[in-house]
Amino acid sequence: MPSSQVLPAFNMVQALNSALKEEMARNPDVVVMGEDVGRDGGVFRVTEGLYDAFGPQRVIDTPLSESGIVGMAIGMAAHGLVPVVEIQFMGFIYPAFDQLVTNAARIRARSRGRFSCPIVVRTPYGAGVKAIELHSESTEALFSHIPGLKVVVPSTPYTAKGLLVSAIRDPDPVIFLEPTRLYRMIKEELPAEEYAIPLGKARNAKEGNAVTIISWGSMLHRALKAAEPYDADVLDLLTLSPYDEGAVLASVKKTGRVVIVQEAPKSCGFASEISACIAEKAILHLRAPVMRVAAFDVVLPFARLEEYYMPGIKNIREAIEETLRY
Amino acid sequence: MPSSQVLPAFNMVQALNSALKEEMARNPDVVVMGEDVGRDGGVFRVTEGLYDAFGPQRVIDTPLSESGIVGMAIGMAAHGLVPVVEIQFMGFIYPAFDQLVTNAARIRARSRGRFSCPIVVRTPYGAGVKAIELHSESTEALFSHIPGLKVVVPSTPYTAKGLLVSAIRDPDPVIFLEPTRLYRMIKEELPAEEYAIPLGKARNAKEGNAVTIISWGSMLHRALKAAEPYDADVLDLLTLSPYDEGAVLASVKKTGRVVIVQEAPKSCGFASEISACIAEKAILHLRAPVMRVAAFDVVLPFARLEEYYMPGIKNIREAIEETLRY
Amino acid sequence: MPETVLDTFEIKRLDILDARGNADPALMPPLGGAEIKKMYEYLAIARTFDDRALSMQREGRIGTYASIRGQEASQVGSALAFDKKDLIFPSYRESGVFIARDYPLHMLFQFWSGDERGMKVPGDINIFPICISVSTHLPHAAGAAAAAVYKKEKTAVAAYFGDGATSKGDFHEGMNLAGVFNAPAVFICQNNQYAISMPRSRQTAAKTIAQKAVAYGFKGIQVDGNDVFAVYRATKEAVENAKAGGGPTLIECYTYRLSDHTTADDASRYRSREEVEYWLARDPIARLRLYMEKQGLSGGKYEEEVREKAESLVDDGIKKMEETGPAEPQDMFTYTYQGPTARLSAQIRSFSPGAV
Amino acid sequence: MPETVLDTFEIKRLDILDARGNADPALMPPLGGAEIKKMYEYLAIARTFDDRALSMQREGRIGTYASIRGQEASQVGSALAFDKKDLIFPSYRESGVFIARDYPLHMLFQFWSGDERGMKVPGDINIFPICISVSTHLPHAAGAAAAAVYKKEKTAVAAYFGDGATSKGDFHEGMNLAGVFNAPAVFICQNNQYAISMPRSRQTAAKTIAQKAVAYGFKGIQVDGNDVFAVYRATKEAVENAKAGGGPTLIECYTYRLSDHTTADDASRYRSREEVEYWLARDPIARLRLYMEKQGLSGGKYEEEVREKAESLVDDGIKKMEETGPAEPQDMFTYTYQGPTARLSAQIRSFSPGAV
Ligand SMILES: Cc1ncc(C[n+]2csc(CCOP(=O)(O)OP(=O)(O)O)c2C)c(N)n1
Ligand SMILES: Cc1ncc(C[n+]2csc(CCOP(=O)(O)OP(=O)(O)O)c2C)c(N)n1
Ligand SMILES: [Mg+2]
Ligand SMILES: [Mg+2]
Repeated sequence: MPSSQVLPAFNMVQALNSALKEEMARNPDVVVMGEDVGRDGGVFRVTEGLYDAFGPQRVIDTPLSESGIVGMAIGMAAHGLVPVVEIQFMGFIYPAFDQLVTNAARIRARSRGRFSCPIVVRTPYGAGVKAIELHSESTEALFSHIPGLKVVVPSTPYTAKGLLVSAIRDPDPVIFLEPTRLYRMIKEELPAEEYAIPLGKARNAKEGNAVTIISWGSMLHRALKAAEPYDADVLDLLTLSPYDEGAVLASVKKTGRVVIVQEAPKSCGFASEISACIAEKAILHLRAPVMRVAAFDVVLPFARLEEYYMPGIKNIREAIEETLRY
Repeated sequence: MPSSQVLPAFNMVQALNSALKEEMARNPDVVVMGEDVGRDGGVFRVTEGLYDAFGPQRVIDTPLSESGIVGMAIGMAAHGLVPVVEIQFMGFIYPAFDQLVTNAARIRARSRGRFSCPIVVRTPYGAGVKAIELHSESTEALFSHIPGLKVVVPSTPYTAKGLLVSAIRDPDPVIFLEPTRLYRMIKEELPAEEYAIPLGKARNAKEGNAVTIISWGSMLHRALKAAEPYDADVLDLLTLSPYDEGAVLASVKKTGRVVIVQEAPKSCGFASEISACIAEKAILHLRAPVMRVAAFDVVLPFARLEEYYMPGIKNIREAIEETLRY
Repeated sequence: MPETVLDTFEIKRLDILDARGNADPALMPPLGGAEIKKMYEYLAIARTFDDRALSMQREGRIGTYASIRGQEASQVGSALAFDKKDLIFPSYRESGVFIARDYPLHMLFQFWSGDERGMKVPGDINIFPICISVSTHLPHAAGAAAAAVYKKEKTAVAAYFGDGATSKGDFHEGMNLAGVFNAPAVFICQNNQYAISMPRSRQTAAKTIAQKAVAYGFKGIQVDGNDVFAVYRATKEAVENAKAGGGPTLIECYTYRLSDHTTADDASRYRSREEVEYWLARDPIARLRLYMEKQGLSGGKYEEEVREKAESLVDDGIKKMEETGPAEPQDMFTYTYQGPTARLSAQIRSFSPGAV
Repeated sequence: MPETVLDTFEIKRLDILDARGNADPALMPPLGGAEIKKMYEYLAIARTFDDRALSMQREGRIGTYASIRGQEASQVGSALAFDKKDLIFPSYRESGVFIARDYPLHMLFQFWSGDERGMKVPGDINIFPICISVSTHLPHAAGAAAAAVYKKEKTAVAAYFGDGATSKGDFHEGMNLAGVFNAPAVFICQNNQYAISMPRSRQTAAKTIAQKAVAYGFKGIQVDGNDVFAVYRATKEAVENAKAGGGPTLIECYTYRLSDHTTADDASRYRSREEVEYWLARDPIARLRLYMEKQGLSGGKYEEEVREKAESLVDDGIKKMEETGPAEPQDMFTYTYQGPTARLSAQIRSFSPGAV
């Protein structure tokens, strides 16, 4: 944290809130919109206080209409605003998938730059909070396959704030995935002054030489915990699209062993992309198979079984041990 | 082709049409539905003649309503029918993405088997026909990441018919992607008698020992062409979810070299999954990096530039040469 | 050639039972005393279930729960207008509908405790599992209704949803498709005035939900959702009309959610005490009780018996749910596909429940 | 408490100019001779453009094309009712709208020849690039209109779409949102009676498209879409109302697609010759011509001059398009993001246009 002056410790919700507040204060074109983001402050309270501070013109309570909300944001962006949309849970982003893929991602290309789409779509993401069905999705891989979109996943209050600031300032559409499990799990002191964390750069969360562990979001913390006994290099990707290929390859070249940890089902998950990148560009440096620790390829179970579904520390350690056996 | 008696040569459109006709004749619960599938016979004529043969109750012209069409099909399936939905182009499947991911894929799990969703969603897929925007999508990877869905891609008239028969008989939802470029490109004699090709099995399209080339759909043919001068083992995956891991690993273990060819943008495409599987389970057998030949991570250009975007034979050969250098 | 009028539309509202327990005899549906008592008992079970579910949640014995308090008449009154073989597509706020269909209470508790076995709907009950993603089940209802026609069954299909749900594309597509296919579907909107914090007036500029049916070429009607007779009558008519080939109906049950949106919500952040009190005075169950008293349907120990029966049913449900315990972890592999794929079989073999 | 009527709605239709070229003076919009001539000229350019695009497609000089024949009045009449700074969101069948906004014709040809540079909308023309995915641009229009209010501009926004488009969820969500935000949006439905092969009657059970506005709490009106004055008047009123804070309007232009859906379609598979002939007799351009003759607006060589001007404009467009040649292949990398990402930069370096 490159700061001397600090504020009281923030959890991720508060960090996000302060990013929104500051960017709204800096740029009058930034508006926040979504279901219950206004008077109610959002179901996780990320937008709390914004309605009172900026009024209903800039903190816009919308009808229950995900496709329409994202579609409106696209139109607003085309007309000069910078909308930050909240989708209540990632399980409800699918109705807006068409707008994101068909329009948000392509407006710049379709109009050869005459129009652009500087929107941010924020949504709580991931399991581990014992919620009901469709409140625990982690389908980041879908969005990461779409050229024209960017995909960002913070892992701490500090990164959440700095990345959201960058996402809002980014001239292209950003899917901003907030790990629900982390919303209130970690507190951190934040710099008092303005800061932004550039998109597209991974963070080294722990340095080591024996094995590279790559993760993002809520699994990063399990990966860190699992890595404790090892001389592991732990990479926190932060941006999934475009991801920091350079950081991945550099670490793999150093250690020769890789474990990638993702919460989503294994097949066609984001870990597969990282693994494929390594298999293509760093294979001569590998001393062990590239292991993916991921959820099973099953429909996400309800709360009572969700822990069995997600990768646990034991699974991660097993994978680390496996790579170290080579 | 395990048949002695043959019919006149079929192109893929005719092969699909005959699969539909035969399955409809065999099972009165099979219905076909979609935009313009009835009187008009479908924009590619895949459903031609069905309306006259089976009537408007079973060949259902629907309003322009992709989410509603798939949603209706889910309800029809829950009530005992076997709907085969046509989505006019893959670019218009996104409005139905929510229904597919949120409901079709989960009805069985959500109801613990009380209800199921034996629907097929067919759609023309892929570029190379100089169509207008959104008529050339190849986002198979998205669907392959969703547990509960199956994803099938035929590559010839013979496989198209046999796989569609299996898809219709499958008790779970199947996304059936029909490479538009191949609709009329290849003609093949088909067995006169009923046949089905099991889902989940890859096909060896060319045997060889020096390098494994893995592809599916329209790219399979470019891969075959590119492979001509080489002692290549060419695998046609046919089913992407669940894919034939056994066949992939067996071939890789034989050759030690792999090139995967996909039409879609590279990042998080289906090739990444295959590569990751190999990097995890067959790395000790590899003698070269696992190469992916794919489109660039750009918004799909319009017709006049599309050939620059898609992998060409030259690109595939370069990748083969590269793996052979090791 | 002046401006001409192509068509005119009237949106009506049906009220039968007033707040003092008087029913309009001209509109009163033909219900016998036993039927009215049955109605009342379901309402009582629904209220008891709801109360207990809320306290169970506070005690940490179940997860987040969506209360139906205030909406019991809308739910029970409408559900009872369907035949057993009619298929119902519910949302997450339909405990009263499940209860009126004799759904095992322990399974409802299971569902709300995060156990999908609660939605393994028994074979003799025709209700779809709870749909969490708002509005996505409306096209399902249109499809099931169309399938019933295809199969030449005399089956009606219902979809239940909230006022917020009417803003979604799938509301529109489901309603429009049902209209085009003249499907025997009844669309029942529980207009409880809020979608979480969003008041009905901010959900749509239309003054009623009922008038949205105009867009689909079929009938829409508003009923007093706290009036079990009006709800029942309107639904019964819609069901009969649907079965007679008359196509779909949209019914707007004008009611109020007396509790928070769910146990994770705090409604005091966005609505006034006075508003809630206004609606408390219009409690749908109290109103039926007054009617029954006036009609001599509830003398003696009746009230107490109903309460006891409701409590013991709910207690049994809780007991059974808590005795059942969680599902086997392996259970999560069983229902993704009909049989496990080869890939999944390998994953199952690698699974050790001792994980985490 | 009997059934009460909550609200009533009237759906009106506006006709001004009849098939014999007589305009209702009471309804005739205040257009001067020069303005009417301008209208006529745009109609002529639109017709000429369309004819030439169809033959260019047959000659393989452009790709699949969607003809507007028969819909010129609906498009030109409505587009001319907007100010230059108003923003229009078109679908793929709006050549007439582009033309009425003085969009460079060579760029339209470029678009239809598969060259996205045709949609690099010039800075002084306020039209969004063509939206291929049906209805998805309606929420954009709602958003842009809301943004105009936010920015305190007096700007109206238009969305153009077909009858088939009204079945999509995004039609509903866009209209509903525009209603809720009282946005200055005008929704212009080109009801050309078909969505590819699907007749309007199978698209929705509603008898008119106009009545769908009832669902959103704002005004809907049907106009004779082959009557350029009725289209102009209804649109002008909607634009003025929108700018005055009166919110959105839905305008159903009742017209007919005289050609195939696109050059890839064969309409004879699904509609009769008689039907087409009925509509041929109602040609929107011929009707205005009759009016102008009666009003003495088109004497002498006027007709010929208009035709010549239209032809030379279109010829120039074709020439310019064909001279321009295809874009540089590298162009496909330029517009995915504002600047290329690191990953994309590496891909650009690996790109050799000699591929295939
Ligand atoms: C598609 C979708 N978006 C958002 C949510 C989150 N959510 C759950 S309930 C609700 C409000 C629903 O309001 P309404 O339709 O009026 O039903 P009510 O809860 O009042 O019964 C929201 C926004 C959801 N479940 N589904
Ligand atoms: C979402 C979507 N689904 C399907 C299509 C394919 N398609 C192109 S035009 C069309 C019919 C549109 O009918 P209508 O809205 O009446 O417009 P028209 O073509 O008659 O102008 C269809 C189905 C599409 N472009 N977008
Ligand atoms: Mg509600
Ligand atoms: Mg049309």
